[in-house]
Amino acid sequence: MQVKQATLAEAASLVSDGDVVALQNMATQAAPMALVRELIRQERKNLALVCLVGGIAVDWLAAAGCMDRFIGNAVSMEQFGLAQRYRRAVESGRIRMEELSETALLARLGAGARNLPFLPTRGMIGTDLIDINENLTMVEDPFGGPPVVACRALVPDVALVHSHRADRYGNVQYEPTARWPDIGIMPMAARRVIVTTEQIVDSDVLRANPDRTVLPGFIVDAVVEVPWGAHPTSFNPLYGYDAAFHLAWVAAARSDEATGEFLDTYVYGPADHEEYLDAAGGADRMAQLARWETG
Amino acid sequence: MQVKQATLAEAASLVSDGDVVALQNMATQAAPMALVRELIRQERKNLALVCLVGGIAVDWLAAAGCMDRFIGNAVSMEQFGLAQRYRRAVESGRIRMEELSETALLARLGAGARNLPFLPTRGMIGTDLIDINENLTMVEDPFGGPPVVACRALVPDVALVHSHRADRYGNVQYEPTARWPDIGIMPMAARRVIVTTEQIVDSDVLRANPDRTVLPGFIVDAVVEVPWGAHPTSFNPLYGYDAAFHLAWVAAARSDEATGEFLDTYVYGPADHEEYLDAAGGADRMAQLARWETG
Amino acid sequence: MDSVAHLDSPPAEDWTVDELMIAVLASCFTDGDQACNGMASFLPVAAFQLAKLTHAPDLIWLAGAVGLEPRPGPIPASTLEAPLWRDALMYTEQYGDFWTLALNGRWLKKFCVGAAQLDRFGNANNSFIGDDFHAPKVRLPGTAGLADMGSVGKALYYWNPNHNPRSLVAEVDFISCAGYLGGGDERERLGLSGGPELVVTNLCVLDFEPETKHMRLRSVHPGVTVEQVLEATGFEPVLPPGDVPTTAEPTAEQVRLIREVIDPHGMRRREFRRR
Amino acid sequence: MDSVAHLDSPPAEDWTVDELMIAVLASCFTDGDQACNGMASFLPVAAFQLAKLTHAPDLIWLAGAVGLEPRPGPIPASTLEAPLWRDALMYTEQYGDFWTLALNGRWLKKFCVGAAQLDRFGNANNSFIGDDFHAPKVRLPGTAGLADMGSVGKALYYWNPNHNPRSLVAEVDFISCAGYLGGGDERERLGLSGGPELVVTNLCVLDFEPETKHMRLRSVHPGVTVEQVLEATGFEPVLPPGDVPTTAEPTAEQVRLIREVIDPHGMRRREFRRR
Repeated sequence: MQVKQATLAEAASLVSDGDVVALQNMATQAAPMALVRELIRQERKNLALVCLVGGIAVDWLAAAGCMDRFIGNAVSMEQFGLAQRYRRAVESGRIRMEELSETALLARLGAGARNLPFLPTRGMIGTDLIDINENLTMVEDPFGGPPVVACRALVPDVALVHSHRADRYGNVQYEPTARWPDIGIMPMAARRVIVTTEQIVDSDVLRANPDRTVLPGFIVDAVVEVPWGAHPTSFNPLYGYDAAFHLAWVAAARSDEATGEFLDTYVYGPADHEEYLDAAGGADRMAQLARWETG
Repeated sequence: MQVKQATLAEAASLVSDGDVVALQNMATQAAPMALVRELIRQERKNLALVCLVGGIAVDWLAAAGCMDRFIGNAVSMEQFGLAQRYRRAVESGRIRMEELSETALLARLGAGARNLPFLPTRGMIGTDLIDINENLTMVEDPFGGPPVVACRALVPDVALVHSHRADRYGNVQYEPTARWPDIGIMPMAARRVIVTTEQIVDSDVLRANPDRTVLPGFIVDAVVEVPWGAHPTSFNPLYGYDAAFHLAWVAAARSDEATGEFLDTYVYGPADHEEYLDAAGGADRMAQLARWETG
Repeated sequence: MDSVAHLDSPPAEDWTVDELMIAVLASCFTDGDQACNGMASFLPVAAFQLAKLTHAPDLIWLAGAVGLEPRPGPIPASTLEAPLWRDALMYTEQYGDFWTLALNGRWLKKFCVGAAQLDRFGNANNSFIGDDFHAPKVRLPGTAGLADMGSVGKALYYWNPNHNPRSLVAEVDFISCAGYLGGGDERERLGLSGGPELVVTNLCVLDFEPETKHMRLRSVHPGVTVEQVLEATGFEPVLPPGDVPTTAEPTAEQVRLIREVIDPHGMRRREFRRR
Repeated sequence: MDSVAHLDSPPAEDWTVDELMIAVLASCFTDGDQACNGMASFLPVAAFQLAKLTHAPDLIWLAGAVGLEPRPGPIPASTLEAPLWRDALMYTEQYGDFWTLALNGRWLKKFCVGAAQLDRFGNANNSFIGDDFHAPKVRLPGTAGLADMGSVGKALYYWNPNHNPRSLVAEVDFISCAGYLGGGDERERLGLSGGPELVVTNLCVLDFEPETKHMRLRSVHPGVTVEQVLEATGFEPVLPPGDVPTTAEPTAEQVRLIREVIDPHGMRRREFRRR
């Protein structure tokens, strides 16, 4: 098998300006945050982000001016409220949003992954979401049943996901936990796949639980070992979301100045992931989050 | 939660003459054989069997005159050759076959499960399988891409599956092993679901590995404890297929008389599952199969 | 609201409106139903648990649309994070399992909806406030699964802890969840089954008039006047003939369960604080 | 066939045709390819393993379309049962994982096909022999995944251990796997990429003439005459200009690996015995 192990910088360089980037993220969960910070440091521009529910990752990318499009279900940090920098960027027209229902996003990605021109859904019928979206259109059932909404195939340029463990060949494992569709469908739909992982292990470790392997190495372009790589989002069962960190961001996001300072402290400033973790509270804070002491 | 535990006879009585029956089976693997034998004993008629790859189960149902239709990918016992009783029934016109590619069968069942009128596939284009099948038709891509094959939704009346363990509420678990789509999609597509299981356990046993639970109890109508319930097919990792038993059937299937004797010995004769296991070699034979000594 | 009346418990002496709203939502779910919740859904999560602890022990809860029948501790700060589905019987993978179950039509037939904007025909909007989708006055989080649930035959139960003329409007700026659309039989004509059933707010309970599908005042909460409701509503709801009934108070046992067992940390009140 | 020529091993002194066919199939798979197998596919399974042990160590094998990169023991009696994918790195769920990977187009680009009937344009039939689908002379097992693989851009490698006029026919009774259909550009005109590449039989190797897409004799196995091939074929294959080349013999090392490491139990010969 081909070795896919890389550094964060090497991996992030596989993302180009203007790319459509499928980003694993569910509100406060499971975002490949170390990669997101690296993309911001490398000053990517004009990215289109594809998320189920984008959280702080999308708010940061919007604040840093890295994105001009969002394709997905929602952007929200749940208990921490709306993503204010993202929201203002949309309201000012700097970011264009393609709002899709969950089944529509999954249909668009599923069609992209399976090389089908479209997949149908019965969701959204009657809403205003269909007419304003050129990637959605009503089609008749050729068998005389009810019409459905055809969802055009979406093939992201690159998918970014975080995982519990992987080998250096890019075979990726997930611990038993909630498995959101983005880990399954985004990498199969995207042209390139970048995986960060809590731990690089020997392939024999994967062979002990082949049912936990979620991605075969041959579809992965780069795998990077990044412990606590999802911080400040949660990565169950290993650690919870960092509530204090999220609240600090929400406070900073109120003003451009505080936003800049926050990004300097946590994104631009730290020379590497270790320095980021130190800035974020270091080993003691991570140990608290591992005990789900999130406050 | 509602208790779903039942006897084989009670469970089989949920299947009516003429039903479309989705049957878990992959050549020599994982068929709910105890249920199949009970259906034959109860003399069900005019069943339509839906299988990915039907094996000895389909050959028996054909031999016993229980079925007049087959919808699926193939009927084969792999190393043990064609299912001869089924084959002759098709050749004589007594059984009508709807032959589908794998993606077409999965699309038909997937559409049935998701209450969609159809799902598309790109398989089969150019073959003769499309024109002869009223449940398949070419449709244009509304977005101007290539045409696809629309596969009409299939909603079986009942799905029959075997499993490693379940609780009495019908929550069903699978051990880590090859997971064929029939365990996932057939029960969700079917109007009724009957599950046989190697072992009924306390719900707490399931809670220890929630990632191994494949069916929620609320979609299951009946669950029956049947150890060795897939014999003579394999049920990995617990036991292998019974090669000697398959070979004996292949030999018997050559003549009507020997076929009748074989079914008397193994299907009509035994009063219950325990007697069947005794007829099939009892505990010693099962212990060999548990060691994958299949010959 | 009758299905909790059987509870052998007197009305609570001191209840708060969050507890009353939870009791009303709980009464909408019965044995044989399956219920699921999304993000920031403290009132529905409390209601499902209250129903299971009282009149509907066989109600099935798919916590966060992920964890089947968990052993819930006190409601955590998030209704979409792992602590909510502790000790689940099954993790439903969202694409292959959850949405298949939800779209099938035989299961998960009821869905609780929180909407930023809700109009007189039960159409909801979580997309944006304003008149241009691409230059909105206020960008809302997005509709996500709600845009599906409104169109696939679910009975929709809206909850709104902040009943005011901005959240209950004559017409939503954008339909991101299909209610009765233009009213009457328009929803039916599109082939859509199900639809809005009830709206539970901090002031009253509303349902929908069967013919016109226009929102109708069903009961006002104790201490709330019809006038207060009308003032707080961006349109004129249909009024029932005669006096407007008063919403049943939660029972002492319901309030005890909510305060001591289900939500001792008072997460449910966050939905109100957020306003 | 050249890609094995680099092997620093002399031709085998005693090889059998099953071993030669395995060596030819192995030469079709290289590093960077992913290969999978279905039921009763002893020759392809042996070929994948031979390729991995010789010229293509980075060939990825998805055993039985289920087990990723297993640690294979001797080939078992079934190529679709668990012993084949012992110690796999991943179990690919067939619906969500395998078929998504197969349909995507970037992976699993080559597929080995065993067909009961194969015609001059590389169309295959595993459905039935006769002229009426619903009253066949002989009902064959069914096409299953093959009916997909023929239409989704795969390069198809046919193997046939029993080259005779009934298995290699002018026109199949029923197209259950799309080859070049009527020949020429008919496959292209349907928007189908990929298609039949090679046919490896117990007598010879055939490919397809680029313009007409008609089957063409590429090489005859050592000891087999062109006349024998023509007699055993239900149509006239295109003949190459000049002398027909002779298929390269398997090397001594290839034969040793097949006999001692890959298939010590001789399962590969079952495909021939079955005739």
